[in-house]
Amino acid sequence: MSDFFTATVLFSTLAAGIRLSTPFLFAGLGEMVGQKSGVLNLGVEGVMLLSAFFAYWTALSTGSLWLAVLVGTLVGLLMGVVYGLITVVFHAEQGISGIGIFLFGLGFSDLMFQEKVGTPKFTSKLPSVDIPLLSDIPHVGVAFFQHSAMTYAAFVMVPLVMILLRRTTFGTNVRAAGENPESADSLGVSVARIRFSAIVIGNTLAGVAGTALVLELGIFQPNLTAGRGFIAIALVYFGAWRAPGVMAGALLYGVVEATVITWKALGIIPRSLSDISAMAPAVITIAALVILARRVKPPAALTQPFSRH
Amino acid sequence: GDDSDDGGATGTTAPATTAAGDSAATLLKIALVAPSASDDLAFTQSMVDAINELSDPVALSITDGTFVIEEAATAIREYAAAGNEIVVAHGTQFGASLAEIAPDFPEVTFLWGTSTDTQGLANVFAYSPDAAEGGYVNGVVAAAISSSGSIGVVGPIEAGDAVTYITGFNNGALANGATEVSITYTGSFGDVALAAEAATALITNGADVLTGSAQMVVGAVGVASDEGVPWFGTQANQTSLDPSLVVASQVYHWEVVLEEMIAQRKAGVLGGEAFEINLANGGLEIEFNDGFDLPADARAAGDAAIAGIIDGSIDPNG
Amino acid sequence: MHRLVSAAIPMLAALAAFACAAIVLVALGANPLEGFQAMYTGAFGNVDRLSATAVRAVPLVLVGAGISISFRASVINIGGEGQIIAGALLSTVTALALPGLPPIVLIPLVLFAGLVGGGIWGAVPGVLKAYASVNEILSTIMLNIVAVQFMNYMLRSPLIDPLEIERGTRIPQTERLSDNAALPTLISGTRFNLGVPVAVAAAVGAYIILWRTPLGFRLRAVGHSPDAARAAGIPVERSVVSALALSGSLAGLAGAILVFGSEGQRMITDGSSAGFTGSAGFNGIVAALFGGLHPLWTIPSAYLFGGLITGANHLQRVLQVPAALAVSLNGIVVIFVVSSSKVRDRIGAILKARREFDHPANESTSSPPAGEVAAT
Amino acid sequence: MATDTDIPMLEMRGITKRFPGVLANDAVDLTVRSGEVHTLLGENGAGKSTLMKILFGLYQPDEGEIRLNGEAIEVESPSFAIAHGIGMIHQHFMLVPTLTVAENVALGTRSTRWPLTDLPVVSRRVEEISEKFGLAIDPSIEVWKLAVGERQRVEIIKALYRDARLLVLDEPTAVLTPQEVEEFFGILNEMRSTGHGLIFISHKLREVVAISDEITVLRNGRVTGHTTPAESDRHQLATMMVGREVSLAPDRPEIEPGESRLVIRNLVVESDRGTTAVDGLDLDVRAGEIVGIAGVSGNGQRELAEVIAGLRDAETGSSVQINGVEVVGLGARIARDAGLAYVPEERMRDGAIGDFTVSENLVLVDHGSEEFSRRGLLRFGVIRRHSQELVDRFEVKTPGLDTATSTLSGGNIQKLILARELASGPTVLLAAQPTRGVDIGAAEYIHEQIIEQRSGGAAALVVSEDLDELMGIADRIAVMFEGRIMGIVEIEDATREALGLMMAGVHEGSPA
Ligand SMILES: Nc1ncnc2c1ncn2[C@@H]1O[C@H](COP(=O)(O)OP(=O)(O)OP(=O)(O)O)[C@@H](O)[C@H]1O
Ligand SMILES: Nc1ncnc2c1ncn2[C@@H]1O[C@H](COP(=O)(O)OP(=O)(O)OP(=O)(O)O)[C@@H](O)[C@H]1O
Ligand SMILES: [Mg+2]
Ligand SMILES: [Mg+2]
Repeated sequence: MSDFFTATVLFSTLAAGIRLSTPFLFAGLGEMVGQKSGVLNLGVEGVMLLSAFFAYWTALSTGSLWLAVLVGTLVGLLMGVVYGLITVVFHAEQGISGIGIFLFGLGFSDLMFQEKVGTPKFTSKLPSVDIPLLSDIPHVGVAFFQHSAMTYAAFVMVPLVMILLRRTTFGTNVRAAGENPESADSLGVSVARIRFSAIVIGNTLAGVAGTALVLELGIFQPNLTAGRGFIAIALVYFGAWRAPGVMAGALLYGVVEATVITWKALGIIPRSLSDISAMAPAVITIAALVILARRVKPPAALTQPFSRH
Repeated sequence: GDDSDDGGATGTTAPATTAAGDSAATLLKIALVAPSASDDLAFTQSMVDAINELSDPVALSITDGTFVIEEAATAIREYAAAGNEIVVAHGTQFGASLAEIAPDFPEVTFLWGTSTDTQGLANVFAYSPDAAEGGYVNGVVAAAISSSGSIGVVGPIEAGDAVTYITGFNNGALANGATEVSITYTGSFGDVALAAEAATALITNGADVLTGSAQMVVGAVGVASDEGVPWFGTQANQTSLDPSLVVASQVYHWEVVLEEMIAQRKAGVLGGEAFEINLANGGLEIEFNDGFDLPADARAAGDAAIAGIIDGSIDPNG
Repeated sequence: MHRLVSAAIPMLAALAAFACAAIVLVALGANPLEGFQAMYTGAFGNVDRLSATAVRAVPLVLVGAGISISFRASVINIGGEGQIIAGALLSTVTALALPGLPPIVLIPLVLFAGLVGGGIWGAVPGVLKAYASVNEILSTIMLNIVAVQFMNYMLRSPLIDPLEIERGTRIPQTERLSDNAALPTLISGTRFNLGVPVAVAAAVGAYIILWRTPLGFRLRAVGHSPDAARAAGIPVERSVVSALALSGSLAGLAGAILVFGSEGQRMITDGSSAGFTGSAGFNGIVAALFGGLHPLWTIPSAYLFGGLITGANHLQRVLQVPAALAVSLNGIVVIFVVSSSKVRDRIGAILKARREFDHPANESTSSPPAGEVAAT
Repeated sequence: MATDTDIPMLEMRGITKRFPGVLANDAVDLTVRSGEVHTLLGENGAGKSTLMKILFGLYQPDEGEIRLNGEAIEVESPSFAIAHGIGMIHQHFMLVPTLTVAENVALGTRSTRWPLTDLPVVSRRVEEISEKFGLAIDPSIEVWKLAVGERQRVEIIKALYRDARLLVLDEPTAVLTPQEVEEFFGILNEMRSTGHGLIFISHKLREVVAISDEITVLRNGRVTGHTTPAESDRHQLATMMVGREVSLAPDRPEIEPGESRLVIRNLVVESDRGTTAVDGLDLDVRAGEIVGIAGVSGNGQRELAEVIAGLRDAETGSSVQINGVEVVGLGARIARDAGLAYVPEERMRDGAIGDFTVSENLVLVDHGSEEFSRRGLLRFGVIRRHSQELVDRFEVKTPGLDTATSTLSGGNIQKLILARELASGPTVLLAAQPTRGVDIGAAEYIHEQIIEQRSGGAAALVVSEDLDELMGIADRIAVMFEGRIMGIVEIEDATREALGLMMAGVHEGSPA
């Protein structure tokens, strides 16, 4: 019983939580950038799946992880262009087109997998990059400094996204486009261009999320993401459109997931409660919000297409 | 209630597996409806392989990946209406639908598995594996090669075939000196990442041999492979996932019972019987991986367990 | 000129979608024309197909009608999946508890239980939003996860068929539910069951609620402007809860119909929500938005979308291409055609014309002079 | 004052703009010279904003020509307008509330540190402009934290930052306090003297007379006259724009007030920012009287109104009774059921639903009553008849009952809200800034309506920053300062000076 509280288990659980939160973080930050510009993207899951598959396929056929990361990222970018065309240029209903992308990604990645790969095979996985010195610290090293480059990159994205949104002219424009596009437009800011770019950035990050997930596992399966894209969307609301908030949500969800699975493995959670305990990340995320009792409004123009008469 | 005008549309069905030169008209028409992909290295693939292994070639139509039960029901009904002589409903979850459909097509034989009974339907043959048997053997061998005595199991949700296999595994391992079998159900058939973390947690907690059931276990295999932990597979031969660490796989040879069911149909019996594949009838086979350097005594323990199960001296479920 | 363009765009979108689909089909070695033909016959080819499509559309109609209500109240309900499951579970429990009631009582009872179950599961995010400021997108996504695990638990443990335990097969399903609860087939030889008219009636009910009742008036008012609604004395928080509860209850009704209108007549899980719902919780959003968030337009819209699904499945069987193709085709079509806003604009225009013709209020006010105050 | 060239800064010739069912501009001509304040005057819906939006590139004209400094231009977008030195301060603020002042100002401009922002540089220029034109503002503060007057300044700074030579000011003073208007005119004078061309729109004739060099009058989308303050006084201007005589001081029959209908005791209210907004206020409003609440905005008037309307909670111990019913913290329904009618300050936010039809807005409060719904269903026939009657009675200009309310002009929306609120026959009327942004004719009508309620025995509380308005209709005027009532003056004793002093917080023995 007390096994869980040995430092080894505790810190390896933390490490697992951080690993699990990596895709949430990438995808959540991406979704956040899009939403900040006023576009809701329900297609994250689909983009993650597509990127995951193509990254996997690249790794499988070329053996190059770098190339795989590049391809996964580019697929995300391409989907961003597609989604941008649909929502910004054609003013499509964001809810529908997002679900369309989700369905397409779900089906097409599966189809490609069956056609091009078929029987599951492992590729090489992202190697763990041990940070010199820090990774040697007992326990703490395992938890924080022995991760793949993608995981570090996810956390580095947090300040980067903050800088992008807070400190660049593009970021100012993004926030204006999401909050009051009429105002941005009246000052000569092209709301369409800004939103398009934000969507491309957001989907690219979703692509990176799928890439990180698949390369961490070294194998693809149909519906590999298992709902993680939707959770990432939810985490944007958890994080109240702030990068550190999204990070907190990703970590909370990931760590609770890791804790539950570890407790199951250790027998702390009886098998009869296996499914009940699997609710924990979702329930705790909601509970945390209830306790925090924050009243933050979404970007005022979220989901509203913009056009001048 | 049969809608015959479907025949036209479905008549175009291309036989997926036809020996060259045979005219499709003379072949036995079999249709397969299955929940996951045909090449899943697991449940569905085992049946596709089995049909392809049949001694006489058949005209096979496949609808795979129909995890939505209602969609599978539509496919089953359509295949029955389209003139297939045998429709395989390869998924326990399709049984309830079958109970409605089978009576509507009294000329068609339905094969339903995995199931141990035919629900009293005259034109349904049921088939099931005694997965506990292979589980038991895997467990025995696993215990023999475990130095820590602690073995980890990754399952999806605690139900169906996975439970049978894992129960057998647990019994086999404990009977052969394992001190602890930690069983983790991730709560999902599809969450590969969670299966990977479950395996990591089991290994961190001291497990030095792993097994698991269902399609998400590839995540666990990946971790086992990284950590150099031996792996036992089930449902299909999983050696290709890691040729150096997969010790053995329990493999389903449905063709053993398929042949029998087809023979019965040819003899005019359209259904009404339940078949089981097991070690004794050769429907279950433990395929050891030559690439894994298995100690002779472990192999011997495994062979002994197989013999014991076949001769009835060992009850894998007990 | 402009007219021509706006008429051409949905056509082009449709063509583009079919072109994409054709490319995929050719890549898979199938003949696209045969494919499209199979899709059409599969969806609408004969009475049987039409019925199958109708049955497939039922959950989409219901979820879509519910989504229309909640979205009109500015509440984005992505929790359809969980609400379907909740409704199915409660109706299943009801049928298990009272198997002996005669059909005339039991059928309405299990449908009502579905409404209640889904309603409760919808009301939870409603309460969380109204009284704890938890955004409903977050809570409904999370509650979907909770519902799936809860379903797995219930079917694996307390509700499992005792036979499954006895035989050791442990399939996570209930025993066969009382035949008295089975939704009767209305067109014999087809799958067209009572669920179809029930869904249509529920959509009409949703329409009436939204546009003919004070409750719907309030929901729409809150949806457009919570501040103005509040100042006018409309209880905003309660309206948010009502919107989600109503929306959830329609999804829950879909859950009950999925159980009692299914071939299986029992509830079973494959561990995921999609296995049971066929993703109707998400696809219903598409149906609703394509129907212009109007419950009545959701009916044809869901029917078309249902046809897309049954048609694509049929195509898969006829051409023996992987099943995943069906899902991707749905995605492609949704992306290209359904999301083309020009299509929506046109529907909007039709709606508007319709309203001008048969607005019920117009008829009743034919007596007073149409003395509109001209602006000039 | 004008530059010595003959070429006017702006010439708009024959501008025509049609909206579905409306001819918003009908061959309008307008000429503006540099160094002049040119006022556009006209009723609500006359087409003033439309003309200006065309000038700024937000709408495209159906016909007509625009010349800037003699050169014909086609203003295809706001960026084109900005690039050509045209600035516009919109009737509804065009600010992004979540951005800081500097970010709002910098939006759409080039940064010297691209791709990063150069907010320090922007802030410095903002401070320069502030100094030059007397527009005090902190560039680093987020706009949502600013008071309306300050937001107005940000809008002006935005235009000046972009070197606007021709500046459109669409009802900039509608939301300003008299003091702020004074300051604002100081700024305009400064700009006039630096050769800017200014187009000014306002419904407040006192202001128009005070600031304008030229006045163009629009009615129903057409230019109906041209004048200067020297040639026309307020009465003449009012007549020109409405097309008939307007009485600027409405008749107020003598009535003896009855019992107290609205009783406020020891009211303490917190503001959104957590400060004490209303600080132990007592007030009685009796049947048959109109009490005006005067005061510089931000002294607790908004919070006071919201508490009475049931939209805001007060501290414990506070009491507001409407016809004897305690309403504090119980929600708007209770207050309304107790007999209250409420005309909110922010009409587009709180008063009406833009996407609802005219008819729907007219039954927004009472849709659930016996009259309008039966057996759970709305009675569209009754609702339509009722709406038509109100539209006719209150002269709401709308193409029809099914018109989306957001397409009506501001004044007509205000009339619609009044129609709804007054139709219910309230015993207590609470009206906040009832004629803000409303043209003179409509204002006259609204005043008449409020007085009619008083005659019918209602108790009316009117919150307004427009002293002229209060002095015209109120029986007593209470001045609010820092959450308290500085004093209550009977109308006979009220002078602008005395009230002004109290509004500034100077204590003076109240006569009552
Ligand atoms: N007052 C009403 N009475 C009866 N039916 C109505 C009423 N208002 C709208 N409808 C019906 O609803 C439909 C309106 O659909 P539409 O999508 O145009 O809604 P809308 O008016 O734009 O709503 P919103 O104002 O919320 O955007 C019409 O077809 C009409 O049949
Ligand atoms: N976008 C629009 N769509 C349809 N009609 C419009 C639109 N904008 C303005 N109108 C109509 O054009 C007319 C002129 O409106 P405009 O806003 O120019 O009036 P205004 O003179 O500025 O009035 P106010 O003093 O109330 O601001 C009105 O009848 C209005 O309803
Ligand atoms: Mg205007
Ligand atoms: Mg409308």
